[in-house]
Amino acid sequence: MSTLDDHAKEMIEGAAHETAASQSTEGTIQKQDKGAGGTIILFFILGMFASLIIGWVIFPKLLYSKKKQPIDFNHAFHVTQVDNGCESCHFFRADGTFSGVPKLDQCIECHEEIQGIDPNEIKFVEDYVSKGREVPWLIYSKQPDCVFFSHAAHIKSANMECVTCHGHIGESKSLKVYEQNRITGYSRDIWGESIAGFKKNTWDRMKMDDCAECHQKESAKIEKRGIKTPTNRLIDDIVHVVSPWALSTVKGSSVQTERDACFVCHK
Amino acid sequence: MKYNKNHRFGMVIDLDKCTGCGSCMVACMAENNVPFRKDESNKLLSITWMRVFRLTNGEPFPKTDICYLPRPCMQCAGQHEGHSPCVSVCPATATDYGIETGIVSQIYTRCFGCRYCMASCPYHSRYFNWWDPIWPTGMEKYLSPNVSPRMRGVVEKCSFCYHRYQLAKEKAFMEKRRELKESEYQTACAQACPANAITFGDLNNPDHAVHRMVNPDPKHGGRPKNPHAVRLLERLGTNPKVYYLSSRNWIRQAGDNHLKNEAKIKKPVHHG
Amino acid sequence: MKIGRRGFLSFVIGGAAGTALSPLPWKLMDDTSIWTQMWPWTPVPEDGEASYVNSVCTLCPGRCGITVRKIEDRAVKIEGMRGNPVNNGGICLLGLSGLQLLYGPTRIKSPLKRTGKRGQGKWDRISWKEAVSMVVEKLGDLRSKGRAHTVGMISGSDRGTVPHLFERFLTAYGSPNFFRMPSVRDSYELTLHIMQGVQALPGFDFKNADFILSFGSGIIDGWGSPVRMMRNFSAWRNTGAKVIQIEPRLSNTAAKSNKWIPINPGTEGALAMGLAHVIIKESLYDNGFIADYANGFDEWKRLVIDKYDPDSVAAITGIDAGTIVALARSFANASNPLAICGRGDGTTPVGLSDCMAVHALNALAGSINNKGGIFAVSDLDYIHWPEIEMDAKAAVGMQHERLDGAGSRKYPNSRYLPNRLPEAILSETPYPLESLFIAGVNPLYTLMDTRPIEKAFEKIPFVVSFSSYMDETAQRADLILPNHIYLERYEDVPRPIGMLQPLISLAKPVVEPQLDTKHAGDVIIQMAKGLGGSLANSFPWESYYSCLKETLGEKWEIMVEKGFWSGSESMTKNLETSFDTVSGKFEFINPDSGSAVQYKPVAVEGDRKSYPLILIPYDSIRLAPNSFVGDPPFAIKTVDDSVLKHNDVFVEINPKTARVAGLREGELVLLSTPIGAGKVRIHLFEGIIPGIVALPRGLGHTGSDDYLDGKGINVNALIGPVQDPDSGMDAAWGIRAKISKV
Amino acid sequence: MDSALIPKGVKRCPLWQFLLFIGAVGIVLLWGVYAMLLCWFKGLNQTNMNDYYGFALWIWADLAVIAVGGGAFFTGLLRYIFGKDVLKNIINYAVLIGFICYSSALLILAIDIGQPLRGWFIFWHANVHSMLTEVAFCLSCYFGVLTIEYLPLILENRQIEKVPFFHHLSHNMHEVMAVFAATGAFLSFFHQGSLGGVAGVLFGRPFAYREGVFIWPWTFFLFTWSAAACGPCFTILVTKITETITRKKLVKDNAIELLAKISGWMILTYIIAKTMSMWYWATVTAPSKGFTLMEFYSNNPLYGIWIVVAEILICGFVPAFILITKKGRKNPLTLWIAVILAVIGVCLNRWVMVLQVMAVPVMTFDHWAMYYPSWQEVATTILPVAYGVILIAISYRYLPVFPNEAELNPIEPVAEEATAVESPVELEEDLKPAEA
Amino acid sequence: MFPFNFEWIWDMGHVVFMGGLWYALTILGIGMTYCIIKAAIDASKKNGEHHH
Repeated sequence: MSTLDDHAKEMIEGAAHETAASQSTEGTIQKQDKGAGGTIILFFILGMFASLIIGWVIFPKLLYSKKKQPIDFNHAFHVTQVDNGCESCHFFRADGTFSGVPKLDQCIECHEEIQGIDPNEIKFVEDYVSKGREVPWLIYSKQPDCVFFSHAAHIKSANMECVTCHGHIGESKSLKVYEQNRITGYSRDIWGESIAGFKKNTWDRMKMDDCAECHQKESAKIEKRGIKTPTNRLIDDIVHVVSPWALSTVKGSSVQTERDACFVCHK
Repeated sequence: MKYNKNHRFGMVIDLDKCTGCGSCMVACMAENNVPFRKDESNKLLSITWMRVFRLTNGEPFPKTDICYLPRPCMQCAGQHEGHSPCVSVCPATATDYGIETGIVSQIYTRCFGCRYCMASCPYHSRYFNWWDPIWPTGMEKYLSPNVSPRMRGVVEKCSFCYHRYQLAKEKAFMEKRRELKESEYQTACAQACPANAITFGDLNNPDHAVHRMVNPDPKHGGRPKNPHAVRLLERLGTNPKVYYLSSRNWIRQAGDNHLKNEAKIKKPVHHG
Repeated sequence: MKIGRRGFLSFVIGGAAGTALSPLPWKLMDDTSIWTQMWPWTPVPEDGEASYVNSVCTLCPGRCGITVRKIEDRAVKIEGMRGNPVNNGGICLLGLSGLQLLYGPTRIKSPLKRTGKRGQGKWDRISWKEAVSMVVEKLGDLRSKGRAHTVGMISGSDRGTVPHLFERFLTAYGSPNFFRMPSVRDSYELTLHIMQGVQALPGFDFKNADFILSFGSGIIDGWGSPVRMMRNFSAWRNTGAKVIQIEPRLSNTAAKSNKWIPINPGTEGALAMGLAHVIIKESLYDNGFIADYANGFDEWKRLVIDKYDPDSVAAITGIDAGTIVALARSFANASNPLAICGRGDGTTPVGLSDCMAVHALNALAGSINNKGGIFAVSDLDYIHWPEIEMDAKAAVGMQHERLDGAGSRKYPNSRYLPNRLPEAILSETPYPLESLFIAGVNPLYTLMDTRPIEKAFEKIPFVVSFSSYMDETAQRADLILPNHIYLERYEDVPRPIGMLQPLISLAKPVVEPQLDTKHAGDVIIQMAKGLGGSLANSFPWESYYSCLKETLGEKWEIMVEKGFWSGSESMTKNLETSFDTVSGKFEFINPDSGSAVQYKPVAVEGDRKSYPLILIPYDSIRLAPNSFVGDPPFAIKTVDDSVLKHNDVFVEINPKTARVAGLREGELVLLSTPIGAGKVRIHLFEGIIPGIVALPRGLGHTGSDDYLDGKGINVNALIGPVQDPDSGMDAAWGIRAKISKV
Repeated sequence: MDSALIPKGVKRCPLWQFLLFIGAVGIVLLWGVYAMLLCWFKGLNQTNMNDYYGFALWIWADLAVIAVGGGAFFTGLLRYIFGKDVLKNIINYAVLIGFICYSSALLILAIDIGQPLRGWFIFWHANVHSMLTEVAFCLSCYFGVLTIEYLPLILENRQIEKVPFFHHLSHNMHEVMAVFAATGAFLSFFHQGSLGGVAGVLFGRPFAYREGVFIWPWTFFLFTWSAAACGPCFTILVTKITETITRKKLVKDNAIELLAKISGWMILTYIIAKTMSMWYWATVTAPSKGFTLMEFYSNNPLYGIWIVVAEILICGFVPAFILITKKGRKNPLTLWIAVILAVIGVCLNRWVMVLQVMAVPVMTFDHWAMYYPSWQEVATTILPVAYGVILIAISYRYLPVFPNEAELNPIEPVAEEATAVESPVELEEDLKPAEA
Repeated sequence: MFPFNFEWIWDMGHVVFMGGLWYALTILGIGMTYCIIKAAIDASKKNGEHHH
């Protein structure tokens, strides 16, 4: 690089030289340029369009593999049969841990032998109950191993509804197809149906940020000090910088994020 | 979430009682799915969240003396609560300080292995997974679901068995309680120690044994009022939550660096 | 042409722009990093319902109660059982590593029949049916030939139902050759038998002792019941009880005790006599006890006074006279003093005279059957089985004297002397051993000087091992009948040696048997039934389970639930101090030899000229030296890099000695003794007497796993047995050695 | 053959020779790439790093190349902000060198982290309190700036320039270059500093810890300063090397001398500041934590007090005094010595602030750990050098890196053959001494 | 990095640090966009201006 002035000089020289070299070529170049302009933009748009289609339509289809559940299950019906709602089957153990998907011995209570003529029922009793094999259910809301989630804390302590995170699966008549991310092995429900990550309902996604979203709201409600508004937070900070001793450093439960420290949700 | 009743979980290790048997190390490995390799004799590559150091007084025979010093993560609070040496340096916020418990936490899946935290820790309490964790066929059966096995390329450290705290809380929630009893949350090492040398509890809670044993001085970053108690590298200002008791002067001296002229007198901490 | 190129260029640029505006690159970036968090080759432990099972750990003689945490049907963690009289919540690193032995690769997966040469490692998997019938056939054959007495069995224990079944089987079969591996327990039993005329176990009232004089006993290095002893040790720290440790090397016990007194190895007995001298001279002894309960005191007193004055003792022990006098006084003046012996973790006996000398000290201090002292306790008598049906063959067989000479005229009071077996087997005197059964022990590793034992094994036509692991002994067996390991089987486990409170713990199946193994008790019963006749009749139970349940009777329920049954000390403690000796008193005179208690040095093998140094073994609990299994991966991981570096073990040597020999820290050298030699590294250690070198027990295993195999050398292979003339036991405490550069 | 690409009015060696040279260096490059792949696929167990040496050869190389790469931002600063016009003749090369240094630094970082695929977490989950975050952000941003500064040079290639769009692009970029340069200087100041901060904030490590102002320890400023001081020396050094290899004068002396002079005074002021900071640390900071100076430099086979002498006296004051004296910087030999010493000095400083920080035992019962790099570490560290040489060779051949070159080496028709036959031979000699 | 990141807090640290960062990025961004667009315009214009 060199300064503007002498560079301009170079350019003029260069240009002059070129024109001197050959008018004709100069002319052709211009024509081609003119013609080129249109095609170039066209090509640009073509490329852009193609890649957008790939990115938004084809890629999501390729990313997830579709898996059927070993047998179909009618939540809606079972809910009518039990008296304690979800917790009748998805219960809490005495030590506060959550049982999750029921094991065979729970089902056997009613399904010792075939009830009705539903092919799924028959399959269930013949292939699993009688053989004493657990059903290899595919769990839509399965979190990775690094996540610690306490159902007790949310249901027993904070009295939350199952629906808030799991949606209305309890009203479903049959199980939807299980979509598995080919790279991560995650259930699609974790990232959410929308590839762009948009969500309408609280249960549309189950990523860390979705937990955070709710926690932020709640803690703000419970504890005014919990999360500070940008402005008073800044004021505090300025005071803190001016006189570090003046302020108690009480933030959220975490120093770094003012949300919860890593171990609260990670193991 | 209320944080006004914050805990300060800490440990008091009685070096007069510690027999150097190594139970705490193994209890920790067994509890936290710590991997092992064919040759673990290079201690600079050996993952031991709890490591028992062997100290000698350097005297010749027969005046020589040995002392064993178990070293978990010190869960440093730093100068102002949470300014631990390692927490502030992690570029990806993979490690954090829980005000509620006073425990330095770590997300193994967030850590991308820059090892800056290891550089910052004077106790060498942080360990890097140089290898993929491999268990001989069948042995992965004993792995605990309460702690996620770490993958190659990340840093890990003692968590004061935080998962035990979580499980205890879940039980409490079922019983509509919020507070835990002292006995409900104990670390694996404290529980296993054959010599009862390790005591664990809430330093903020006057009813807890740890508080009674060392009597931490809140005005001086929890420095012990008990003259027989010391913290490792007190004067660096890391403000650790692990205290050591010893009746032997040379051991207490070995807890921190002293200039020749101050060999006998214990100087106040440099910071705060 | 030009347009084409530019067009293509802008197409690419457009594509790039579009891609950037699509989720593709960002989602891919996110997912790849999530992939690194879920690497398929990093295991993910399955979650499930947690449960706890109470049982007992039998990996060492400690017998700690354990509580095993389970997730569904997987055992995930072993913890010490709270409220257990032995360990009350504490647990050692070996016990904690138990699951690595349960799920580890070292186990034998099914019955094995040797195909190659002995120790070649060629095996055929066979069915249990085949295996048992093979044994039955062999034994039946021997018995019919009237050679029943040539069948022997080595067991890890002689207490509880399983060893009783073994012994019962041999008796009904017609062989007196039941052996148990010796330990300091035998020295104590013998001492109690001679000096108090009782057949009993030693019981120590550590709780109330306030001055513990330990003659080399590794109180926190695995002696007795390791965790229990550490619990005691920690209690002493609270009560202020004093611990004086007397041994040539600064062991952990020595370091942690109130005072470490270095002593020339093997001269502990002399010191005991020296202390007695001072106590008697200054008449600090318990007059009451001596007057009322002691016999032969005056004779002994004369001997002690003229032979063991502090100066001559100082000359022997290397401890200066002043220290001896001071020590004697503080010991005698303590309110509840207690002297104990048994070097290191106590897996090897000590010379009978040494043990008696130490016991005499306790007598002087009035610490016998007294608060904070030593008691003669008998085992709980809970095994009541129908009379053994003895047919003629059995009766004839039982007439033969034992192969190891125990109970013979030479060693009337000794019960088991397996250390004498190699010699007997090789010399075929009094008769050859034609078949040997081994259960819960690894003699080819643990007995001193392993080579003659290997030779002896070569001579035994039929060797059967019940081992669950391919240990050194199992490798040289003809048939392996793998037992369930302790986490898979029922078994009653009596209290550990040295404990006062009566206790029976119950090992129970924490998990289903993981492999095609069988309970040794069941195998014995099946063998008996297979042989039929009087043997079958002597084993009326259809399974070990029913046998055990029946034996324990009303205790069963509580044991299943709690994991143990415990009674009050008074049940087995001999409270009123009556002695069953001829004199009905405590004997300072050995009624057999007629000689008073005195110091008889146990010789050390090798000559000073060619072997200037003395090698002593030492016990570190991190190497599980007193277990029949090798150190599991977790435990070996904790071993210090000044003990083991890569595959080399370090020999401890005083810097002074090293300087003379020009040896540097970490240098690789050849350590040789009259028995053998091995490559080791030098570790300069101020905590050992100059001229002495020390090597840890528990290394140098073969056929274990990749985590232990080939690491270090087996010190037992360097030290030869030294037979104690009084007891016939192996009382070796070391051997002469030399170090040469390589 | 590729003459159409070669700038007008300058002479270059024949293509075959050029390719031969590239090939030779390429082999070294491939070796490095192989080692890099090993580290990526097998993990960092390929290195000799351990828990006591979490930072080792790589991080040192990283800090070193960034320090010597500092020539780019400082020269740019002088050139565009302080308007030192003379420097226009060396600025291109300074930028090129900077570009190479920073791209290398980023590559090394990508190999050094245990989970390269998660590397972006440092941006996404950034912890603003961490010096390393600051490094990562400013480093990558400044690398962007360097690319922007390097781009016009590429566009000035004879063929590319023919395309009007590119022609105008480079022209426009020249117009706003001052703004870019200013931004670059701003970013550099911070990441150079935060690299110093990386060690300085470790209050658990008495050897590294330094007091400072507000959140910045003294090392923060010392690092920026030393980079600004020694970076130009590296630029000069590389220029001189290039001139020797090509047997051509490429940059006018006035540019070199100005740069040398400024950097001389920078080094002098830096080394004085450094000495003062060290003095305070040795007499106040360290003792307050129970350490005496010598404890940091004894009981180990390598890290002796000689380091201090070498860094401050031999590689600090000596080059400083040479460069601030007219005689010193005019004399080619002393100039050579000075720049080499200065570069060694700054690299030594970075080594100490990375490796010794970890080696020094802090717990009284801990021990000095020693470390030597594995071949994989060495290879991956040499990789950037090879890459740099190749990039320089290509740029020099096809881009107008040195505005004065044509002027300084006029090609008369007669001389043409002469050089034509000569230059290859020279290249041979210089590049492949074996055959010479 | 962005206000919607989990780690983001509205405190001095973030405002100052990220502020500086985004400031720099904006300058670079605007600068380059300006150059490219202008270049495109200049190129599409008959690049014969500097004839006369």
